[in-house]
Amino acid sequence: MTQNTQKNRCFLELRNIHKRFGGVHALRGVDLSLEAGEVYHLLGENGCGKSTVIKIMAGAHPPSEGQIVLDGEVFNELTPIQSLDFGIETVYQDLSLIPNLSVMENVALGEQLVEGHGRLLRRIDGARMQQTATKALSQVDLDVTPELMSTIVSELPLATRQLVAIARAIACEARLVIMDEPTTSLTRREVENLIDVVSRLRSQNVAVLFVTHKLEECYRIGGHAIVFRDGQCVAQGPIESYSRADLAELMTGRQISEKRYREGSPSEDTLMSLSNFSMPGRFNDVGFDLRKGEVLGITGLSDSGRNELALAIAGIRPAASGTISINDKNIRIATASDSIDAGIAYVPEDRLSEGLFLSKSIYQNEVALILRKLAGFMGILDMKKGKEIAREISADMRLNTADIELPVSSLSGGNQQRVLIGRWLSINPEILVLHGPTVGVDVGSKDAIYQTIQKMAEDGMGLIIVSDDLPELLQNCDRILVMNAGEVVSDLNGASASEDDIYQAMLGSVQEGAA
Amino acid sequence: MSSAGTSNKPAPGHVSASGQLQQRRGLGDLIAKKPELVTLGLLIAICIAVAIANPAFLQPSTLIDIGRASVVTGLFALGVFVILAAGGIDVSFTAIAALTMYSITLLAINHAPNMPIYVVFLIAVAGGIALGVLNGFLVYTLRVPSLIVTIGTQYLFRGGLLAFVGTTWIMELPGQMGTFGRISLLEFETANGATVSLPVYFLILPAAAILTWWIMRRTLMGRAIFSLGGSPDVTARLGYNVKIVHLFVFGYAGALAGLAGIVHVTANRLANPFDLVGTEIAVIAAVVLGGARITGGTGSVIGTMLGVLLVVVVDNVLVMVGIPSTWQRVFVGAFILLAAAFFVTRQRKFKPAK
Amino acid sequence: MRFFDGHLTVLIGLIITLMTAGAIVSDGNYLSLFNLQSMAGQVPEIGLLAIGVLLAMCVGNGGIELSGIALANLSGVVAATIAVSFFSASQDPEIFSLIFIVVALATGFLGGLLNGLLIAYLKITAILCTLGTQMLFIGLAVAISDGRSVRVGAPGPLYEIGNGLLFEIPISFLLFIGVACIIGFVLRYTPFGMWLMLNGSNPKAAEYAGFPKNKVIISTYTVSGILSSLAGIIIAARTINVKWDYGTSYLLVAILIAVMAGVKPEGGYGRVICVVLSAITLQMMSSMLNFMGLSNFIRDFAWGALLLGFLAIGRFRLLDLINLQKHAISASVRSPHAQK
Amino acid sequence: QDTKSITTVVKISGIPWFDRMETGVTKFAEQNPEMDIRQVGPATADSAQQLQIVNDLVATGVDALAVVPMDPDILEGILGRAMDRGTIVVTHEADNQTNTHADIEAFDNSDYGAALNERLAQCMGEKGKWTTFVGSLGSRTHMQWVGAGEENAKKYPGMELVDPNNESFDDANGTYEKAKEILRKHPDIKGFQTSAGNDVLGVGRAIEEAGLAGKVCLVGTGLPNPSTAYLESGAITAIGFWDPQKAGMAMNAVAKLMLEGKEVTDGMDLGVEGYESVTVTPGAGKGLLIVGNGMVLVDKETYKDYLF
Ligand SMILES: Nc1ncnc2c1ncn2[C@@H]1O[C@H](COP(=O)(O)OP(=O)(O)OP(=O)(O)O)[C@@H](O)[C@H]1O
Ligand SMILES: Nc1ncnc2c1ncn2[C@@H]1O[C@H](COP(=O)(O)OP(=O)(O)OP(=O)(O)O)[C@@H](O)[C@H]1O
Ligand SMILES: [Mg+2]
Ligand SMILES: [Mg+2]
Repeated sequence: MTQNTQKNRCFLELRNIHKRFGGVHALRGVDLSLEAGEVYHLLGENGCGKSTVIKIMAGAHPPSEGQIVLDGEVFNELTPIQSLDFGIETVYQDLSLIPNLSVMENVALGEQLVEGHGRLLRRIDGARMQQTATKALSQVDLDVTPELMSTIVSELPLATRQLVAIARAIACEARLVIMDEPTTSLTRREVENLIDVVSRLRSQNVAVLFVTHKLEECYRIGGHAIVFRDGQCVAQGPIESYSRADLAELMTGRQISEKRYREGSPSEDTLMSLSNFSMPGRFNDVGFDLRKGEVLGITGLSDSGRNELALAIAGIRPAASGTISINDKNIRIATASDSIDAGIAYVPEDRLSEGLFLSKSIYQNEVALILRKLAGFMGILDMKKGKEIAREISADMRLNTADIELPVSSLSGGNQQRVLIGRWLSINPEILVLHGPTVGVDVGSKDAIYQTIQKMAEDGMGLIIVSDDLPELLQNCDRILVMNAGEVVSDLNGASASEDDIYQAMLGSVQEGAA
Repeated sequence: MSSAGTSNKPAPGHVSASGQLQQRRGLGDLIAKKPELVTLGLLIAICIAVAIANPAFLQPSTLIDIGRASVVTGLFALGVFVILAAGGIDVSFTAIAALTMYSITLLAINHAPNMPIYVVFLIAVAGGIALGVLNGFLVYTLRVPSLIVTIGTQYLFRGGLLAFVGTTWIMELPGQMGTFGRISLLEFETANGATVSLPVYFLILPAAAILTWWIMRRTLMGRAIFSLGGSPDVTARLGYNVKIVHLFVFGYAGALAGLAGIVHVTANRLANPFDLVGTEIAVIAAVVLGGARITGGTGSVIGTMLGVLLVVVVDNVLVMVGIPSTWQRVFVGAFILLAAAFFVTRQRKFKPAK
Repeated sequence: MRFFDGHLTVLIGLIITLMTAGAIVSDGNYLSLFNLQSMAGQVPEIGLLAIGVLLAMCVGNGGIELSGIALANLSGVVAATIAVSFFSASQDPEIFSLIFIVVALATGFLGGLLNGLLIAYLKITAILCTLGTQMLFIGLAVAISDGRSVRVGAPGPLYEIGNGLLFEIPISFLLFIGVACIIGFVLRYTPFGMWLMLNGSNPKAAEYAGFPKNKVIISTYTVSGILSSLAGIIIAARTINVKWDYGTSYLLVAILIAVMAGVKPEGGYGRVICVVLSAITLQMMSSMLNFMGLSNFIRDFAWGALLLGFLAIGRFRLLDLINLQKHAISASVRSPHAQK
Repeated sequence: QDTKSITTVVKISGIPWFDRMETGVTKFAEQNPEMDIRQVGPATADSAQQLQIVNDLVATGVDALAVVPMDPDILEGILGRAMDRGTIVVTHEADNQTNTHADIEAFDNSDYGAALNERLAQCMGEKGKWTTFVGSLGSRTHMQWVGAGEENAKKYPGMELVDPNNESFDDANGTYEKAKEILRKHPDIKGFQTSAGNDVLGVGRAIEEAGLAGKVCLVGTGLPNPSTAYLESGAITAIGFWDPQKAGMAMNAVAKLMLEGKEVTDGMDLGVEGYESVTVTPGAGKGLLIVGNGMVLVDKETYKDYLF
């Protein structure tokens, strides 16, 4: 068992894996083999089974059929501890951090757990935990302070949490690190760093399985592409051998072109006007106008205050001071319903926890905002009308099911996002604020969502897209506001700006400060 | 190795993580992190108020009486705390205590009147573990909230006890069980000639508290329990054996309940199968007043003990303060609400936004 | 939401089984009109409290209602004290009954409102809050009545509510069914009901969707309080007296009924019809055991076993044998473009 | 349908008091093999549970009910309906019950309360602080007893009642805590008069542990068997009670008489010890109030005659 004979030999193999969830056949005979020191990109649209296959390798789900081969040993299913013992470390799509434990415990407890083969009645070695955590956290470029180590994970911003999740995966001596969409809420800087981490892992002969919807990241990292469609593996090969269009076609089975979606132009009429908007410590003296039919992008680093600004407009965490007027009428936004009454719709970033009523039907999710309007005689809901509206929305949003009585939890990510956007369209808003509208959404669904955005703009709606997906902003916006340290530092033209321009603006003051 | 390449580059990640941390230090942060401070504050405030209302409160025997009265509730509360930390809730522990204490007393009377006291305790703990593990097993395999399962088992255990084991009181405790309750740790005489004694069984509470603290803070099991309370799915995914954690948590609470049952019997000098059941909600309230959230994943042993003290003290000063019987319940109810409100508002003010 | 879901089917099955078994063990006496009436007369008070528990659980936020029976008794005590001191039950039965009912409902309203305000605005955990108000309500009832029972007497209309029959059915039972229908209807067909359930299923999303969250929580507990006072009225009417410690065992029984009816304690789901049936099931079971002359401890044991049995049925999908359609989720939902 | 049935419904089943009553019911059943005689009771001390049982029994068509109401008032409705149905209703410990054919009391409640207090006063040397315990404030008989006790104590100007009417909920442990607190608050307290069956056990334990046995007096309702240890140590001065066995038999005897259509008259002998010559007066309602002569007051010297 020398290093040499191990190297470049396949050490993990999936054979004819099937997975069914009730009636859903999520994986339909997947065969895969992974080699040490390679980087794999698992590509595919929402709901094609990427996360599922990962969970099977990690032992989080048993396969319904098929085998898993680890170093020649055949298993019908794995337990998480077997998988970890073998050296498979996973950054799950939902991060899978324990919200109420400290950063240090999250990062470094796994090591001691695996070492005892899952035995729980063991004393914790505190010093060792500290050491492991320090090493792993500094590898993902986090500033390791005692405060950070003892902070409870749920108190961290999403981006830091994501880094902590990555740190956990590399804390142990892993043989395979799986990352399921690890970059969704990372800024470009952090993504760069992650790419460093990946190449370092590769150089240590660790295999990396990378899932993302951001194709440019895949090309930057290089390696093998594995394309899934509909629970099956449809293509494999060096990623360089596929063009973007090839990949998109393989994933969706259709042709999708990369283009600028924004064609129309906004009208002259000011729809909403914001001035002196402030929340101490978060954002400061923000002001801008939004015109009818305009698509306005807002971006910035994770701590730039863009999120708070969006939440303030939506009335969820209202601003401390400042005025907002719509159609030249001053309005007061203290709660979410104030904002809804004023015609502002806000599609939140985290659709699972902030947006959807997962266990409830599509119908109930779609009409959640218009219940008052649906109430007729004696406050009784007009169910027939409600269902009609829900059906209309589903059709408009091109939901791929006709049965609006199904629970939203049975839909895949992209479809869930459409349900959510559809809900907000039900109030015919004048202004639609989309926060990360395509986070974790695949190419196919993205296309549909962008087309909807443009159509709404043409209908005279004012749209604000808060996002750090720069291509998304460039493809869709008339103007892009860049925030930094709580202030709007730049107002760029969407048609003429480049990613680099935006990036410069985002980093602007930080670089000055560092220089 | 990594730091050489990255440390001199500007890293926004640093700024956001540590900058945020600095903002929230100070008193508020302390209270958010250590909610038991609120409990302590309340406890002190009450003691001061009572002492002003009736200086007779300030005598050593008060302390001893309160210590003694805390033992059974305290043992229960430790079990509840562990279960709450794991994200569950238990209302069957009083029934477990009643079932084990009564069956064992019966067993001892009928078959082994001279059973040494430590064997009695061992059997009680074993019985408690068995019933608790049954709870844990049901909660795990049925995958329903433990509140529901334990409502069911409470009826099952208590109904079983009274229907099949017996209902008659046992007044004459067998051998050592009878004497154990009277052994005192320290004893002194007050001015009017009354003896005040702290019984030996009091020691069981601090011992159990320290053991619980050690398990929760120093072992992987403790971390697994908190993880389970924070996020059960993730805990399973990270390789913790969730089934074992369930069995452990409920088994441990069962063990403490068994222990509490025997203490109750020996202290009371009679085994009454009707006792204990009905006090469970008050115990849960004590734990919650000690800073554990009912939704799981939080809490501390010290907080739990303070919560128990708070409840016991309030219960033991009503006559002292001179509140007439008719108004005592109004007073306790209002106190629970005020304490809870105070607690929540203090906590909420400093809760992080995310 | 399909009408015949698992819980409903099992409950109906159980009721039929109990009727058959009861008829067998009692030579048909169990199905005599008198006994059916007697059982029907016993269901409403606990049934109303269980619906209160359902509402509190469904609205989420860790909702639970422990103060129900205490509030029921307080309503009765307050109403009786006030009514008795101004009117005579035998001389002005109508006005006496009216005053009694109005005061009781008002007390229930205020008590529920207090719960709602404390939970919505002070954000006190429901279990702590209702435990505190439970003590408070009991305490007030004791203080008002000096711990004694307060005699209501048998003023015509009120007595009828507790003991009268309409078409051979106890009026209290009809009242209970009527109220259950209204609550069921409101939950299903009004914005309030939808808000309540959606809020229970994801409170954060409800906040983002701008639901009048606090109003919903407050209304929920207020309605629950009113249901408690209705139970209090029925108790007073049935027993001609009110006392602060009536029904102390109802606390857990009401939760038991709700849970057996499939109400999700974490919020967002529960059906009133199932609660009604579940209350009836428990009543029939305990009456049957009384008919057989079995000890009441066996009844507790049987309730526990029944609840756990229910959970096992739900867990292991034993119902799929009866109810196949439920899991037939079409495979087409999988991926947006799967078919193209 | 010749076998007539009498069912005795007690407050709670399983506790010593009503277990003792059950021995009486069983004895009566043995003496009357032609009748169907049983005793039942709820699992928890809750009047609602008892109400349910009575409801179901009435529905089964039982011929006579002998009820010891948890709360007489709560049962008024159903007992009234039972009587309308032709069921014979006999009660015990409920001299204010209106809907009953006959209520049977072992003794006059005021006499009993006064007797307990008199014994206490004797022990206390007719002076000093004393307090009272009741099962709950709503318990009518308990309140009557302590009321009569208070009245009696007025004879002795040296006796000072402090913090009266503590609720024990018949829970020995809770009573113990309360008694401790009272001993702390009033170090010079001299006497306790208690009402519920377990109160003497809780207070007795508190007195004994404080080493005050013999120095502080305790007189209350209790059963001899459970109280043995405390009577011996002197922590309990004296206990008063009536024999539930006899009360159970008396209730059933009256029920039987009424089922047979016979009348119960003043001075009649029910054939049960302590009820050899009962006083019969009109009760609170249309029924009779039958009072026996069953009071027992025992102390260290005499309790052995009544071991149960
Ligand atoms: N626990 C589950 N229960 C039922 N269905 C599930 C479950 N998990 C996944 N599915 C279904 O299995 C299919 C594959 O899901 P999976 O999460 O693997 O997709 P994915 O490729 O990771 O999509 P995304 O890009 O949105 O993350 C989807 O149709 C999904 O709805
Ligand atoms: N009310 C608050 N109290 C304390 N800290 C807060 C509060 N609101 C925000 N923060 C912290 O301020 C920092 C900036 O928050 P912000 O939400 O702008 O980051 P973000 O852009 O959302 O990050 P991500 O992209 O990960 O979501 C974060 O560290 C956040 O946790
Ligand atoms: Mg996925
Ligand atoms: Mg963000």
